[in-house]
Order: sequence, then C-alpha cells, then structure tokens
Amino acid sequence: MTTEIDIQHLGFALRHVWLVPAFPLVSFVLVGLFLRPLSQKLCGIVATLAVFSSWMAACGIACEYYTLCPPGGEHPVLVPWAFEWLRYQPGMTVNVGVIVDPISVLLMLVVTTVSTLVHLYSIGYMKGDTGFGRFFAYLNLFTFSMLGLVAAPNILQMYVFWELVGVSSFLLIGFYYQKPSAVAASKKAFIVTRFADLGFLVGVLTLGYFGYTLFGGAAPAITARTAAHCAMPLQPFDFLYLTSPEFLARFGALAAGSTGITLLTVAMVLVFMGAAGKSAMFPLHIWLPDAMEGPTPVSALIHAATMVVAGVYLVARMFPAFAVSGAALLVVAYVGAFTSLFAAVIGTTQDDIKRVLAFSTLSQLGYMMLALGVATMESPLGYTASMFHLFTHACFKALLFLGAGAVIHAVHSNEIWDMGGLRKKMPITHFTFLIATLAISGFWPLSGFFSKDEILAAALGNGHYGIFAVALFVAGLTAFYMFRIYLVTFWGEHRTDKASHAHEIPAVMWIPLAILAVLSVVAGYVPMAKFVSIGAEHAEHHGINFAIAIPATLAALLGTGTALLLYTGSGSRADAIARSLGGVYTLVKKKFYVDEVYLFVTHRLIFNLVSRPIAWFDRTVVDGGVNVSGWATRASGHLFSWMQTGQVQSYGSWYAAGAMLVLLVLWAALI
Amino acid sequence: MNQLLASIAAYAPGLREWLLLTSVIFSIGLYGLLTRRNAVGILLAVELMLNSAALNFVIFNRFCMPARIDGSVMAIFVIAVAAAEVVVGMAIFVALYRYRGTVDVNRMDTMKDPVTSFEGPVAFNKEVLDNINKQYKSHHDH
Amino acid sequence: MIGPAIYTVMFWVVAASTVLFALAVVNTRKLLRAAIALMAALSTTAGFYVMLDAQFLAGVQVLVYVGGIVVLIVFAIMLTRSGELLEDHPTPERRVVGAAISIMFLILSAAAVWVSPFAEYSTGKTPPNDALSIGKALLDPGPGGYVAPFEVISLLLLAAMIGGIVIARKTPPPNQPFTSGGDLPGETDVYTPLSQRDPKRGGPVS
Amino acid sequence: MTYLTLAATQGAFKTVTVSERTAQAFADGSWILALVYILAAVGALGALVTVVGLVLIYAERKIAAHFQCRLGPMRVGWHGILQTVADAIKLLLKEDVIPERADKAMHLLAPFLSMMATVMILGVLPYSPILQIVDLNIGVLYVTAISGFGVMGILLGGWSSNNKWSMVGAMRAGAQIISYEISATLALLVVVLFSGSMSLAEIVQSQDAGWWVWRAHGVGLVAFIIFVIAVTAEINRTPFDIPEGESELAAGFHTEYSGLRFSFFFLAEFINMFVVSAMAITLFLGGWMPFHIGTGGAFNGAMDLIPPVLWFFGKTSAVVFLIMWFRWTFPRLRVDQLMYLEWKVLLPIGFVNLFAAAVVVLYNLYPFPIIVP
Repeated sequence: MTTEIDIQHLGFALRHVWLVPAFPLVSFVLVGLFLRPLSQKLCGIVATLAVFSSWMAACGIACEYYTLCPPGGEHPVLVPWAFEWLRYQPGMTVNVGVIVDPISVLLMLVVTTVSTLVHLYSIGYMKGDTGFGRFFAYLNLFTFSMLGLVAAPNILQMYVFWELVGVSSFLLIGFYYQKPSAVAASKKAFIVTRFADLGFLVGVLTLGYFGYTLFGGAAPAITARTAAHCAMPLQPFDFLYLTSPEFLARFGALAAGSTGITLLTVAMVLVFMGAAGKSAMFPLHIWLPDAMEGPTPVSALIHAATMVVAGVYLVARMFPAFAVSGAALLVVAYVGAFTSLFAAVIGTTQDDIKRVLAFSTLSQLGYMMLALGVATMESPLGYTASMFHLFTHACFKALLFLGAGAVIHAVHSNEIWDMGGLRKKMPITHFTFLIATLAISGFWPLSGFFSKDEILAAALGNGHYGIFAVALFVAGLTAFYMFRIYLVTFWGEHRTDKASHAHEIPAVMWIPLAILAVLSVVAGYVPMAKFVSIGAEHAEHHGINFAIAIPATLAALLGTGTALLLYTGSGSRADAIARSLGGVYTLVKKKFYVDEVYLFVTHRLIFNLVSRPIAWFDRTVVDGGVNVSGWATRASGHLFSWMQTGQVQSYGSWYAAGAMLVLLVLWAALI
Repeated sequence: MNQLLASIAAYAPGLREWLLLTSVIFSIGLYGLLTRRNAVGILLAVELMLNSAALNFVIFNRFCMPARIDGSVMAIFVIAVAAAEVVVGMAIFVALYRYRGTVDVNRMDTMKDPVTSFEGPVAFNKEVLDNINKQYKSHHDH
Repeated sequence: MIGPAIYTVMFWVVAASTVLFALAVVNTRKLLRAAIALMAALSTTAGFYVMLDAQFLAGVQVLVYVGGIVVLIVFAIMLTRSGELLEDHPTPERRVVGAAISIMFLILSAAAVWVSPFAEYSTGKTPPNDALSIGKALLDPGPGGYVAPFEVISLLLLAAMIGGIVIARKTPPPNQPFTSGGDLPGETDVYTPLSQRDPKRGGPVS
Repeated sequence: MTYLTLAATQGAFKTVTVSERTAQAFADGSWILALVYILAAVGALGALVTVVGLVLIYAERKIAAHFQCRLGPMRVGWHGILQTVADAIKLLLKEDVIPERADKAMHLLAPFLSMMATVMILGVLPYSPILQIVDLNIGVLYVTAISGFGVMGILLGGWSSNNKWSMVGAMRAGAQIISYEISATLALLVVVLFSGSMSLAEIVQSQDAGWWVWRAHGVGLVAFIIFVIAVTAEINRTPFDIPEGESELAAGFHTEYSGLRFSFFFLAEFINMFVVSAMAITLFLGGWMPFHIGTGGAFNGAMDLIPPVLWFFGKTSAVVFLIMWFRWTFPRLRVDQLMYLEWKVLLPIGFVNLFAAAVVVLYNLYPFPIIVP
C-alpha cells in the first residue's frame, strides 16, 4: 500500500529537519570562537546541550516519520527541506537538504545518541585538559559534519560532508599535537582516507556525468513518483535519482570500453573505494588502529560508532545501484568477509586495549559490509541485518571504548598487562564492560546475538556458504579476543601500582556507560525489519532461527572457553601456545606486516622511482625556467636602468614625449 | 579714424588665437616643469599650466556653447584643485626642507640608489648648508 | 567701432605681456621674482576672463590666486630660504630636452588647433555669467548640475587643508621623519635644530 | 517716503557712473567728452588720495594728541593744519635710499603694489548715486580680491629689503592679513546674502528700507562688529600692529624705506583705513543713504536735504574715528593672541553668523522686503 504524503503538511520536526545538524554547528561556532577562553565548564555544557537538542530533534523526526509511515509498511524517501546551493546551468543544480528515510533516521538517532553520551562522558574524561574547549568545539564540528553526511539527499553534499568528517577526524586524532605519534597518526589517517576519497570523487563524477546525460530519459518518471516527497525538484546528483530503477537500467547497460565490465560496476567499485577508506576495509584499514592516538571518547564516537560506519551507510544508501551491478556487490561481500577475518585474527594477539578494540571494530565493520554484500533486492535480509548490526554495534562498541577509556583513565596505560584485578576497584565499569563483551560475543539475550544472527542467516539464506563459514569462525574469534582483554583487565592480580590504586570513575562518566549498557541489552529486541527495509518485499523477522543460533552460540562459547582456559590463572599457557606457533604468531602480532609493506612501497619504490625523478625535473627544468625568466627580467631591467635617474623631471620628460608620440599616432590613425 | 579702427578690429582674436595663446602658456609651463631645479619653481610652472587649462575651458565655453556656463564652473573647479595642490605641495616642501635642508629636485633621487645618495640628515645637511653659504656669498660678492 | 578696436588692442597687448610674464616665471633664477611674475601672469589671465565675459571668474581668479596661492608660494619660498639664493641654472642637456619637448608640444597643439574644425556659435546674446548663475549651476542636483563635483571639491579642499597642516608640523617625532610631529602623546613638542638631530632616526638625539 | 522713492517720483534720481558716461560718450563719437571723463576720473582719484591722506594724517595726530591730553601739531598753519603738507614736502625732497644688498627691482615695485591695491578699490566705491567711477557687478568680490595685491606689496617690501626685521614683519603682516581676510569676507557675505547682489551700488540701494546693521536682526550687527575688527587687523592698525611693532621690529616691513617710497607705504596705510571704513559704511551703514527714522516726516525730509556725498564722507569719518580710537584704547596683542582671536574666536562666530544669516534670508525671517535686481 502506498502512503499518501504531502510535503507541505508535515509535523514540526519534519518541517524543521535542519535543526538536527544546526544545533552542533551553532555550538561549534559559539564554543570555538567565543566561549573557549571564558570557561571550561561552560564549553562542555553548551556543547553537550547542543548535541542533546539534536538528539531530541532526531527523536522527533523518528516519531513523526514512523507515524506517517507506520513500521511494516512502505518507507518512502522524503526530502522535506532543501535549498539551492550551486547552480551550474538549468537542469544541473546541487541542493543542500536533509533526506529522511529509514536508514538516515536510524543513523541520526545513533549518531546523536552516542554523541550525546560521549559529550557527557568527555566532560569528566577531559577535565583539566588545556585543550578542553578546543576538544568540544571539534566534537561539535564532527557531530555536525556527520549529521550533514547522514542527511545528505545528494551524493555531492555527501561528499562535502564526507570530507568535513575526515577533517574533524584528523583534528581529533591529532588532538594531542605535542605528541609526535599523534601527529603521525593523524597524518596517516588523513592521507589514507584522502587516497580512498580520490576513488570516491572519481566515482561521484562518473555518476554525475552519466546521471546528467541520462537525466532527460529517466527523470520524468521518478519526478512523477516522488514530487510530493521532495521540497526541491529532482536533480542529477540526488540519491532518489541515482538509485532509481529507471536510471540504473539505463546506466547498467553502458559498458566500460571493451572490458566486459559495465560502467555501473566501475563507478560502484570506485564509490566503494571511498566507503572502504572511511570504513577501514582491507587494505585501507591501516589508519584505524593508529587513530587510537586520539582521546578515548573520540575513539568511541568517531572510530567505533559513527564515522567508520559512514562507509557502510554509503553502500547502504547506494545499495540498489550495487545490487544492479552485482559484481560490485560481490566485491563488497568478499572485502567485508576478508577484513572481518583478517582483523579478528590480528585482534587476538594485540596487547593495547584500544588497539584490540580497533581491530574488533574493523572486524565488525567487515561483518556489516559482508551482510550488505550478501543481500539482494529480492531477498534484502542482509541489508536489514547490516543496519541492525550497525545499530547494536554502535551501542556496545561505544560502551567498550568508553569502558576502556575509564580503565585507561584509572591506570594511565593502554597496555592490558599493566592492568588486572580491576573488577573490585571499578565495579560499575567492570559490569558494563562485561555486558558489552557478552553482547559483542553474541550471547543470548544481548543485542549482538540478534544482529549477528541475522547476518549469518542472510549469508546462509542467499547461498554464500563460504562467507557464512568465515562469519561463523569470526564470531568465535570475537568471543575469544574480547574475553581475553576482559579477563586480563579485570581479573587476576594487580600487576602494577597504578592498577592497585585505581578508583571508580565519577558519575558524569559512568552514567553514559550505564545508559549504553542498557541499550546494549535491549537493542536486540527492536523489530528492525519492520523499520528498515529495502525493495518491495519486507524481510521477514524470523525470530530465533535455531539452525543458525546454535552454531553461532557454540562458536561464541568455544571462543570464550578458550580465553578462559588461557587467561585465567597464570599466563603460561597462552605463552606456551604463542611460542609453539612461532613465526605465525609473530606474523599476526606484527599485523601481517601490512604497514611495513606500505612503507616499502611508498618509501622505497614510489620515492625512488617516481618522486626523485619528478623532484629533479622540478628543480632543474621547472625552477630553471622560472629562474631564466627572472634573470631575463633583471637583465632587461639592467639594460634600461639608465633611464631611471630617480629624478622626477626626467620621468616627466619621458612621459611628455611619450604622450605626444601617442597623440601623434592617434592623430595619424584618425586622419 | 574709423578706417584705422576698423583695420585694427580686423585682428580681433577668434577661437584659434585664444587657443594658440593658451598653448603658448602651457608650453612655457611645460618647459619650466622640465627644467626648474627648485621644487617651488616646478610648482610655479604647474600653476601656469593649470591656469592655461582653466582658460581653455572658458574659451571653449565662450565660443562653442555660449548659451551655457559649464566652462566657468569647470574653471572654478580647476582653481580649487590648484589651491588644494599648492597647499599640500607647499606643506611637503616645507617639511622636506626641514628634513633635508634643500628643495632642489636634483637631490631628490633616493629612489635611484638609497645607499649611496642618502646618508641621513646631518651629513647631508652640512654639505647642503655649505653649498648654500657658498652660493650666498658668491651671489652677493659680484 | 571703437569697442572692437579697443578689445583687439587690449587682447594682443595683454597676451604679449602674459607670455612675457610666463617666460619670466620659468626663466628667472631668483625664485621670488618668478613668483611675482606668476602673480602678474595670473592677473593678466584675470583680464582674459573679463574679456571672455566671465567677470565673476576674474574676481575669483584674483582672489584665490593672488590673495591665496601666490601668497602661500611666497611664504613657502621664504620658509625654505629658496628666495635667498640664486637657483642653479639647469644643465644644458636638460634645457635642450625641455625646450625640445615644449616646442614639440606647442607645434602639436597649434597644429591641432589650426586644423580642427570647431563648431563656433555666436548667439549674439550670452547668458549672465555671474555669481548667481554659476552658484545655481554648482548647486544644481539635476542633470547638467554640478552639485556632486562641488561637494567632492569641498572635501578635497578640506583634506588638503588637514593634510597640509599635518605634513608641515614643526618637529618630526623620533623614528618618524614626516608624521604628525609634536601634539600626540609621547611625542616631544620641542623643536630640535637640524644639527642636533639623530642622523639615523630623524628625531632628536636621545 | 524714502529717499529713493522721493527721488524717483521727482525724476531727479538716476544712478549713473563715470564709466557709463564715458561709454556713452564713446558711443556718441564725442572723443573729447570721453577723454574729459577719463581724465576727470583719474584726477578725482588722485585728488581724493591726496586730500584723504593729508586729512587723515592730520586727524590721526590731532586725535592722538587729544586722547593723550596734548595739543599735537600747532605751529604750521592754523592749529598746525599745514603740518602734514610740510611733512609731505619733506618726504618728497628726501634722498631715496635703497639698501645695497636689496633686490632693487622688487624693492621699487613693492610700494607701488600697495598703493595700486588701494587706489583700485577707491575706483569702485559709490560716493553718491551720481558719483562712482565704475560699478562692477562683482564689486564685493573685486574689493576682496584686489586687497590681495596689498599683501603682496607688503611681503615684497619686507623680503626685498634684505633685513631680518623687515622680513619678519612682512611675514607677520602676510599671515595676519590673509588670516583676517577670511573673517572679513565672511562678514561681507552676510550682506551679500541679504542684498542678493555683489554690486556695491545695488547693496547701497538695497538699504533703502533700513541699514543692514540693524535691519538684519542681529546677524548684521554681529557681521559689522566682526568686519570692523577684521579690517582693523587687515590694515595693521593697533591693537593689531604687530607687523610693525616699533618695540620689536624697528618699523616692520618698511624699515628700509625712505623718502617717496616710504610715503607711498605710509599713504597707502591711511588710504586703506579710509577704504575699509568706506566699505564698512557701504555694506552696513547705508553708504550715501541719509539717516531716516520711520517713514516720512519732517525729520526724514530734513535729512534728505543733506547731499549724499556728505553722508558718505561723514559716516566714513565716524568709522575712521572709531578705528583711531581703538589705537588709544587697546594694548597690542601678541602673535599667538592674534592668531587665537582669528582662528578660534572670530572665524567660528563668523561661520555661525553666516549660517544664521542664511536661515534668516531663506525663511524670510525679517519684516523688510529685499531688493533683488
């Protein structure tokens, strides 16, 4: 059934959707320019209140949207507010606006929720830091950019906010800019994501170019269908147009040269390159573990819950195009599956608590990608599952990071071997961390169980047995490495003085933990399939499918058991296994030497073979040319310097003579 | 008698004679502008030129559009501009004299080479004052 | 018949004297004599204005030039001691160049005047060229009026006055050879003779 | 019935200047008559200069003496009445000394410039309706402009003497004259505003209904006072005689002059006093107009019987006496006080007064009609 929607008559929240990104923007300007020198407390409160206001606005939007289009029905795309931003020519305009559809509503909720809690937490975590105001200004900038990205109704706006998000991530990773490692990490993140965004940009331009040329044929039908939902007329860059069957049918028919690959696939793979950069898919994952140099709340907000899922969101947003391409979707699935396995394996050997969590994030992002990759328009369960996992993962991963932050705050170290026995010192942190660990490991009845379950079901249901096997194995690995850090951190003896003098965190920090813990428990009971869906068919919410739940739970139990076996009591058993594995262990511990490979390629190959010749060319040929022109100018100046006596009257003589000459010439020309 | 008067009146100036006159005055001013060594002298020459230009306005007004008075208005503007120019020019010369001890434009060549031609007021002024005294003496001796 | 004859004689006599005065302006070695010659040349120009039926303009010319500008120039000559010494003769090259250029200009403009076909009108009756009509033209905001240039000229005169005062102030403050000398807080108000100035900074020796 | 209307009804009154008569004569072709007119005008001017000079110098000495309870010159002629003539003869017979290092040409030119400026102004003054040499339609402007030559004469005289006192005196005089000229001009402009004309004859006629000094509702009076102060300074009379302050500068710009040339400067000063007084009465006190009270009546009729020329010279003498009176009433100002008085007192008052006058004229705030030619 089709819901009749008139864009002119919407509720307050939908009419003022721009409020969601506007609050953090205003707060960013306020805090960054005016409040920062005044008072730390004021900065924190204003910034947090602004994001909280955004959260309320997002809640309002969600309520109104699902009142308008009840769960279980069809969920049309609305663009209730937009304005013209760039006008290249008639029929080629780029608007800035806010899109409202299930996934953007979901993302808005996730972003504002996690952001609010992280802001609150940061008031405690960053207390006394000299860069307090700057930190909150950056956080607000990030929140604004992320919401702008989520709300983008066209791919160009998304690209702009995509880059803004990258900038704020860069700023926040390099927040402790006195530390060389933080500077290096921020540069690394920036350069890697920029490299990926190059692909994205080419993809955007490809889409835009063909979108524009095919606009006349495809647009009228789409416009007729969606005019009532949009505040501004349809434009070539709009997602509504780019993901419409009319456009995709035409675009999918174009082949890229004689390669046998369609242009659509090329464009989608390029777009996916951007998504992979932002979501840190292999081989562009190398920036994310280093990004943990930023303050821990930043890791929780940006590098676990929100920004890194932007890639997943982009793929979901463009999903119909990927689905039509097919090959591109396979790329997504295999890259996701591989990253998931790869990161999980590395995660089992790392000692830095935040790094383990970072690799866990990589792994889970791979999960979401593979879920998208296995979905099709006909059986879109993976799509829903991916969004579902995105949602639950945001809750428990933010919780994990904030808990890790609390521990780091108490122990002043990132190494898990510096901790130990913290469960008595920090009971709340311990309890919430345990909940999150259980949730990510996929134990019933916590949220991770349900979302993972759906992903596995989707993989199995669409016949991707290999991927299903990988996912199942990764589930076991996840349980193993999560319990590993949990046990080492909270159980056993105090290994250092710091750990023995640790204290429970203040209320302003544990309240967000508690809220997130509650969310991690209950998030799984949201009937996501009713809310988020794609295509005509609604994914069936199948309840607990024991054919999948039992192996998944078994895998989790196996991982947990192994961890318990190895990391309770003395650590000798773990060491023994590590020794017995030998080179393999070192390989994994060194993260498969990916960074080193990158360094080799960039420093040795590219530097010697490309950069040096170019530099030589620049210094001798280009600079030489410039120098020659400079020399020529000077020489000619020298030639005529006798005319420059420095005396007004000689200048006057030249002027008068020249003027008369000109007069004569003009006169001659006139006669 | 009337015959004589008539023959004299035959040489009554027309537009071309008037314009020729102003051209001559302007050329003389131009000559002064290019040859005078004293800055005040240059300003005098400029006044001559401005004056002939103002006169041209009135001449054209009188001969080419006698029904209007725009030429007179423009001449008044020229006079006002000349006044402003003299005020600023004279102020500059007085300040310059106080600072450098001379208004000889041949010495105003710091634009050419600041290192060799300008060493600062004291050294410069001694030289210039000596020069002035010498000239003053020679002028009154002969 | 007597009127035109007198007019003609007057024109040629006054024109000749004007040219003579102008030559004196550019050739006299004594600058003050040049200024007096300029005064004479400007006064005869006032006579030209009378001949051209612009009596008001003649009055303004004498008032502003003789009563103001020439007096100012004479003051400047006295203050810069330019009147006390004979100005050096210009170098022969400069004379030649100046003469060549000015004669070239004269030939050029005379030729232009001679060959140009001017549209001369003699309506026989000229409108009153007096203070009233000039004032009306100056303050007329409509098309053909001059109120905007008039205001701009007023501003120019004001700016010139202020600029002249600022530039010609007596004592240059330390480090600033030419600026507002003296009246600003922190600046010395004592005139420092040239011989006691710091050669590097222009201000008094500290 | 006012003088003008009376004269007009009787057909006896018609403003005719000498220049108009000369032009008429030329037009009629009567050469001789024209020549006679020209010569008469020149002769009259020369006689006027001589007589006024002699009378004023004598008056100055006598008035000064009587202010100081002295008798003054008593020997030559009755009550010393020929004393000035004797002095003049002495001056003419004296050796004309020119300093050796003076700029001779300029030294000779300076007194003539001063004299010329004065005499050229005498030519446009309306002594009576039928006694005026030229009536310029820019008369006021002309008078202001020509006085600039006087400044040039003084500056030249001071500079060419090659004497530091002369030079300082000349520069002081120059600065003083061009400063006070501004105030004097502002005061003149008030009358120009009221009468709507710059022709001196027309300005006099515009006062038919009342002299501007009181008819203009206060602004005229303020303008008159400013004018008298300013012109007193312009002619270097005490208390503004700083340019020639004997105690500081010997005799100021004419220290180095002697004989005939000195007498030119000297004479020019006195004639200047006469000229500025004449200007003051022409502009503010009705010129040759008789003194009337109300309209008609026997008093006015009796006043009308006195010839305009007598009115003119009588009023002028009164103002001259006023200026001479100043000399023995006020002490000499210092240079800074002089400049203070002009730039910070008279000039602002003059501007405000001019503005007020403009408002009065623009809104017709005075009950008498203006004569607009």
